[in-house]
Amino acid sequence: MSQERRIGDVILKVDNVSLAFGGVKALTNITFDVCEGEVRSIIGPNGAGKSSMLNCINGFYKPTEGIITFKGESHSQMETHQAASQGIARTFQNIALFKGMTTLDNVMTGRNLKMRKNFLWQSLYYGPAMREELEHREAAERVIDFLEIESIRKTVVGRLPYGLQKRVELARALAAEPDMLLLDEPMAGMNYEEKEDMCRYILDVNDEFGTTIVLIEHDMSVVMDISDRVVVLDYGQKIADGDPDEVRANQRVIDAYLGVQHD
Amino acid sequence: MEVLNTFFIAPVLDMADSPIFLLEVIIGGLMAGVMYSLVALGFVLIYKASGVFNYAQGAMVLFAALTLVGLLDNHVPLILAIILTMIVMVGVAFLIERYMLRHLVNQAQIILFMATIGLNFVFEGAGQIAWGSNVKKLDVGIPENSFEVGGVLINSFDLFAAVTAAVLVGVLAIFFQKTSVGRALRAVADDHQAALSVGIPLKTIWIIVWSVSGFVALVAGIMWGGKAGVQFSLVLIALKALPVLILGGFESVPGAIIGGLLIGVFEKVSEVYWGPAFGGAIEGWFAYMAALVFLMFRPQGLFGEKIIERV
Amino acid sequence: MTGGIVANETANTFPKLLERNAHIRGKRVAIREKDFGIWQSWNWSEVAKEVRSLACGLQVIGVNRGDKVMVCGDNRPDLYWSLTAVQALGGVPVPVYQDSVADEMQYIYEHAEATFAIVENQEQVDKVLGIKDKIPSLKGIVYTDTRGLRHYNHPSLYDFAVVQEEGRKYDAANPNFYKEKISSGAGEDICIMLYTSGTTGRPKGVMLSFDNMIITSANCSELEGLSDQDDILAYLPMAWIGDNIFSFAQSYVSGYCVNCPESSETVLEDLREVGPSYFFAPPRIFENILTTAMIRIEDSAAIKRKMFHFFMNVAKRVGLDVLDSKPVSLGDRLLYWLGDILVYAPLKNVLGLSKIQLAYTGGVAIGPDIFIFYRSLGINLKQIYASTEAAVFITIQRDGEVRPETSGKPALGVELKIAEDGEVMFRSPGVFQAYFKNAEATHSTKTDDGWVHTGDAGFIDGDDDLRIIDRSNDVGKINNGAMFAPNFIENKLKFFPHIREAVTFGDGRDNVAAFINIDQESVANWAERRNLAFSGYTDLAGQDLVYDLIQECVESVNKDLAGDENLKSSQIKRFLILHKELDADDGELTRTRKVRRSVVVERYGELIEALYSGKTSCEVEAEVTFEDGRKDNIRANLKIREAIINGGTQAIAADTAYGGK
Amino acid sequence: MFYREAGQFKSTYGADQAIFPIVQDRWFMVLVLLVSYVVVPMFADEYWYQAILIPFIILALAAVGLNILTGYCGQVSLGTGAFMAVGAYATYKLSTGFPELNIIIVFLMSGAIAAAVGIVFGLPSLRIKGFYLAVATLAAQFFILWVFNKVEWFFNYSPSGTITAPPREIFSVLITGPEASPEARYYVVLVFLTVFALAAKNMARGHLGRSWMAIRDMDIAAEIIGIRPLQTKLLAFAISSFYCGVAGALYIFCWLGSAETEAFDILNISFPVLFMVIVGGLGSVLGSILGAGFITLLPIFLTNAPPVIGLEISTELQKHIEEIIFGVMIIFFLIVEPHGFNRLWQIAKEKLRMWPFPY
Repeated sequence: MSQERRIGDVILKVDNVSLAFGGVKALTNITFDVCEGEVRSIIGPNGAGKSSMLNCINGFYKPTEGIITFKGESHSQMETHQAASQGIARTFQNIALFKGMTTLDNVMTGRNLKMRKNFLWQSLYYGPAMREELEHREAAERVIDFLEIESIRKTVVGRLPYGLQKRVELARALAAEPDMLLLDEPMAGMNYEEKEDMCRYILDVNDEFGTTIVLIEHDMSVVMDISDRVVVLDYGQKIADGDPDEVRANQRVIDAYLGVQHD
Repeated sequence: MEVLNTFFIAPVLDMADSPIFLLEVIIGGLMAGVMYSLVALGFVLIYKASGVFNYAQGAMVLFAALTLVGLLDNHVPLILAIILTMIVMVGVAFLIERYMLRHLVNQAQIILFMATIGLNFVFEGAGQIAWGSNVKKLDVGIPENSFEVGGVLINSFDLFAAVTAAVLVGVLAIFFQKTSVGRALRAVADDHQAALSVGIPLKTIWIIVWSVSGFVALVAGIMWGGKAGVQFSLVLIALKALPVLILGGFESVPGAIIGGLLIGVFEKVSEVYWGPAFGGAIEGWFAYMAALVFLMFRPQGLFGEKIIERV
Repeated sequence: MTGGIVANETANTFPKLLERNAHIRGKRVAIREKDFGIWQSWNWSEVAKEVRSLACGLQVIGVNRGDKVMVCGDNRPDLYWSLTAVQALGGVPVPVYQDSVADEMQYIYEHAEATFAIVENQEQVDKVLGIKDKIPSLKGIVYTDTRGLRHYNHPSLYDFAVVQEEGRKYDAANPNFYKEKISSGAGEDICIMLYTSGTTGRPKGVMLSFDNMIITSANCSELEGLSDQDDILAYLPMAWIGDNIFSFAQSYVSGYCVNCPESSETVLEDLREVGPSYFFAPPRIFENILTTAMIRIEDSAAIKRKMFHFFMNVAKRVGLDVLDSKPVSLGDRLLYWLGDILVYAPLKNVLGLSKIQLAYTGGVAIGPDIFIFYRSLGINLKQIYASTEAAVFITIQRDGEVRPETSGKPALGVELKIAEDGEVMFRSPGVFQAYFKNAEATHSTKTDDGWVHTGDAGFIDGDDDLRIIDRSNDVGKINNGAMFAPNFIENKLKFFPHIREAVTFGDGRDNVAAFINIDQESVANWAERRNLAFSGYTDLAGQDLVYDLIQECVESVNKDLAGDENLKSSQIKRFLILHKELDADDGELTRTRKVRRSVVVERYGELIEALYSGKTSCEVEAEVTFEDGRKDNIRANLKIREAIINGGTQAIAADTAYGGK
Repeated sequence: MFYREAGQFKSTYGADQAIFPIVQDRWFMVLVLLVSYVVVPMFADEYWYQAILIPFIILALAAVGLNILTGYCGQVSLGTGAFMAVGAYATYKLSTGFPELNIIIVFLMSGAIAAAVGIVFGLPSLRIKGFYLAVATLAAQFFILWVFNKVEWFFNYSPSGTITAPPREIFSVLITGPEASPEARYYVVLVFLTVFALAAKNMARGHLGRSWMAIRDMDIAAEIIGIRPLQTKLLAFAISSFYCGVAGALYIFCWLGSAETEAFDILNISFPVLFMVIVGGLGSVLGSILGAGFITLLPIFLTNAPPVIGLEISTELQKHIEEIIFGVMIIFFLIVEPHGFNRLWQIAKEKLRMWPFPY
């Protein structure tokens, strides 16, 4: 019944990227690409360098070597905040919400990049600043509606349970209307039902907005069902890349995962 | 051109002109630096163990010195007076734990900081009510004469102070490294939960650490008070110690010591050689500026490690 | 007939009423929905435009006169518009319970010969697609929320917005179409079909005409003085006749505003935001609000709690008289005034009831304490006696004549009589046309001269007010010959906040026994206050202390029953607390939460026998359905308790054989 | 209890985002404004203006400014006194240098100069955080005051080293200097506080405020979603210093009349204003004002209390007792409500809204 999703050209290319922290190699010569509109997973046991990879993509870490090309623009070094303005949004493994702010404010913060009125207009509030604010409120409300977090709209996020905080974080990332969404273990610490919900949201986001999704998980089983292609990292090196079935059958992947505890 | 001359050439020429004098200035700076280290040490101890930026450290110095002077004025023998003062400081530590710290567990650091400013007022008020607010002379029998070593003039009081401070630092280092209480203190600094789980009562730790820093304050009080008289302005030496702290790091004992010495020397040298160029009275801010500039290039401080931020 | 209104030609259907409202009060807000964080609103002219384009669009996709169009989803403006749009085309909308399981739904779709379905979201679309192959008549499904449906490319699926867009084009090309269509509608046309779940047998499709709905609505509005200044919250299932009258028909007739909550979780919050002036809730909801309120009060500071109870006592003493404008002493008046400032007004405000001019409850009996509680706060809560077959109103309590135990006087235009066997019968402009495809049932319910059998036993008291005793089918006899009215006793039990549901047995038995369902929220809270540990519903229900608690309730009902000569044999001798909640998903309750006795008797026969056997416990295994449709078995060993029975009658003397007291 | 919220629903985002979305709050605010603009001037005398109202309002303005930096943006500053001094000395230089310039414009220009200085001293905030930054701001405090003390140009070479507010008028009413009537000065400072507090609230509830709070709550995450840390922090420094600068100008021109740098000392200004912010509540404009009220009134209350209850003590002793009580009160308050008056206010409001329920 489902229509074929449209998967476009390469949107992100990671070329020979290495990352080292004072002699410790976190990533070694990683190369892979992500196509527009696909759900791409990076998996691997704990400590395989998945988060480091994500941190390189969005400019939080500067790769020691290699080039990352996003939407045709190559850069080996970039400021952290630039990634956001180029259309990359992300969530974090250990929720990085602004705990003192409400759900709505957190989601609105995701749209900050798009808000341009300077502080003088803002200090007046009425007029252009208000118009801008209300426009973006509307957009934020659409995201809130999409992720079904209406009932916690005005709750301070610090008081929310874990699962909901994860959802708010996704909402904040989504509010930026990114071209590419990086999800760092979106299902970590969730029970089965919450994981199912999260999967549905991820697929819905991909469907509804055509957002390219790159996600990290160490639990293989969850991602296999929702990913188009999977990269497998182990000890900072790429050991496999391909569609879920190929990856599942790959001997190196099986070895890497053997003895690794799943939760 | 003239600016270049006043700020960069003339001072250097002055130094080269009289290396002995320069040495004297440096030694004087080291002496003063030891005192800064002493006060900074008080800060560091408390910060390490309880995460409190204790602004009242200066007031504790004043309070300890006032108490000592008050006892001496009432003809209590010196040794006994010191012991009694120490008992008072332990009592104070006990009260602080009981009525303040205990209720502020898990609060933001700025709240704790503000609370110690409140404490500062209490110390100031209480000390002066108890012992009056006139400038008092504190004479604990340290000779004040100067002597010469290889052409360098050294004040024996300063030397005594420096030696005392050095001894104190040594004792504290041993206390921290070798005794079980010391190890417990370090455990608390690293991780409150872990410390609790090995069965060390946090309260006790806090009382001990505040007592120790009360003791440090007493020593600092004797030294500063003996030199300049016991008066309200002793409170302000806390402000002297702050640049030391940002230079050396809030949590580093060696940082406090080396930082104190550095600041002391730097301050003296700059005052002597650059002071006139600025029109004098630069000691109020020069150390701050120096520490600030240093931090701009090395945000982790003297002994800190480069932080890798993770998300 | 006593008074009443007859609809005139220009306003005898809802599409015509909509045109009228758009004309005379076009700028007034007709409907609001909390969506995207604020109350989005549509005035009557906007609603008229929406409905018009939708009707034209439905015409385009092939909705014809007489077609049954299923409508399914939460209370949403676009679904209410769908009703009118379908009616405009001469079709018959059939609202369906949105939580129906596939079986129920399939039956209704088949029986109604559904041609189209207008549903809210992916969940409902999936359900309909799941049964589509078995419903040959079904031509198309329209969905209002596109989320998740982007990649469904089923040929018979239509996006609501697209349908409206097509409609606008069609309308532009055929400007007279809509006007002509709606002017061809007549008052006697069937305007809606509602399936009543019924406590026995398969659901029946009740067909109501425009005249039924409009005249009944108008009569009520006239009696109560409703106007377009009023506001109501639409939160009860659309498939229930009440919602259709309160949130649709009466709104069209009187022009008042209907407010749709954001989601089912936020109803209470939305109630507070809207502050409706007109409100209907079944007793269950009033009870829940009260229970929660009491639990919250118990958590407040002692002084506040004392103050609250003090003033609630004042209210209990004089509140009703104040509300009914009866003489009250100056001191009491002053106390009540003070209480209003300190307690009543803020309480009503927090509950969202402070603007209420008129509130109804009905469906089942409401506990007198609960009823009095609300009235004494100054809320004009009244009971109605209602039925789908009457387009809701049969009797309404009149202002100033409200007594908790009655159901009030006949509504305007309603005639009432008590049949010889004690059954209540009525005749009114609201009497339904027929059951769809069920002439037999129509005949047995409606006499040729238009009188309807309600199936309830009752009588008219000295003040001309109707009093309902019980479902007449359920009324039976205890072996000593005394009347046994199970609902009556069960209601008495259910008036206790700790008891959520009760089923009593006694017909053809020597004495009365009962199943009890505890109220989880209330009992759990009670248990927490006593530091009673429990792991879940089943565990809680089995605790001895909980049994003690329920026993008190049962014995207090017994004391009450003992006071009535006719009922003292109905005192409950033995009871047990069920290990699971009776549930509509398990078929034990109807969707309107009425007990399906036959199902219960069949499923728990073993337990009933144990109640009458003298055993002190009984092993049981039962199947429960979880929310996601999975099923599981629960095992439990249920205790059976004996309750003290008051007064020595023959019946009681007789059962000393069982070792009773 | 006084709230009747049922039925106050919002049908536009504008209404939903209003500063006071609840009708009763709006009325309360109107009442407060009415009291401060109409009722107070009817009853206040010279002492009230000079000892209580005017300093309270000026310090409240400074506290609002500091709260922008410390409360909203999370950057602790101990340099408030210095930024106020910049405002004061700038006003002095501008108003004596250009006597024809409208004094209000001079105030605003001085604020802008303070903002520029604030930006310079905010630069370290990119690399230094927390207490390290707080101590670093002390560098600004000591350095700036030293400059004003040393460089005679700043006080027009007056032999006493003080700056004195020249008399200036607006709408032909004298508002600065010793000759100005207390009412006029009261109205000037009150208008400044009203307008600036509103502006602060407006900034705080817009995307600017959210950027600040994001930096405060989690700077890394903020940066990753595209907030530029340096710009955001510097803007907070600038705006905060602007507020402090204007407050500093008013401090001399509408209150003290003349002063030396000592008036802006760390103990006279920086700590007390920080107290106001903490006691009032971090991240709250209203809290800043309440905190300012508490910190200004407490010493006055402590000074006046003993004679009222008939206690005769020496001024010396009384001063120290005041110190102790002040310190104890601060500690007590921090223990009881570390989130300040604002939180107390919120709790009280919530209680009233939920009355008679506890939650």
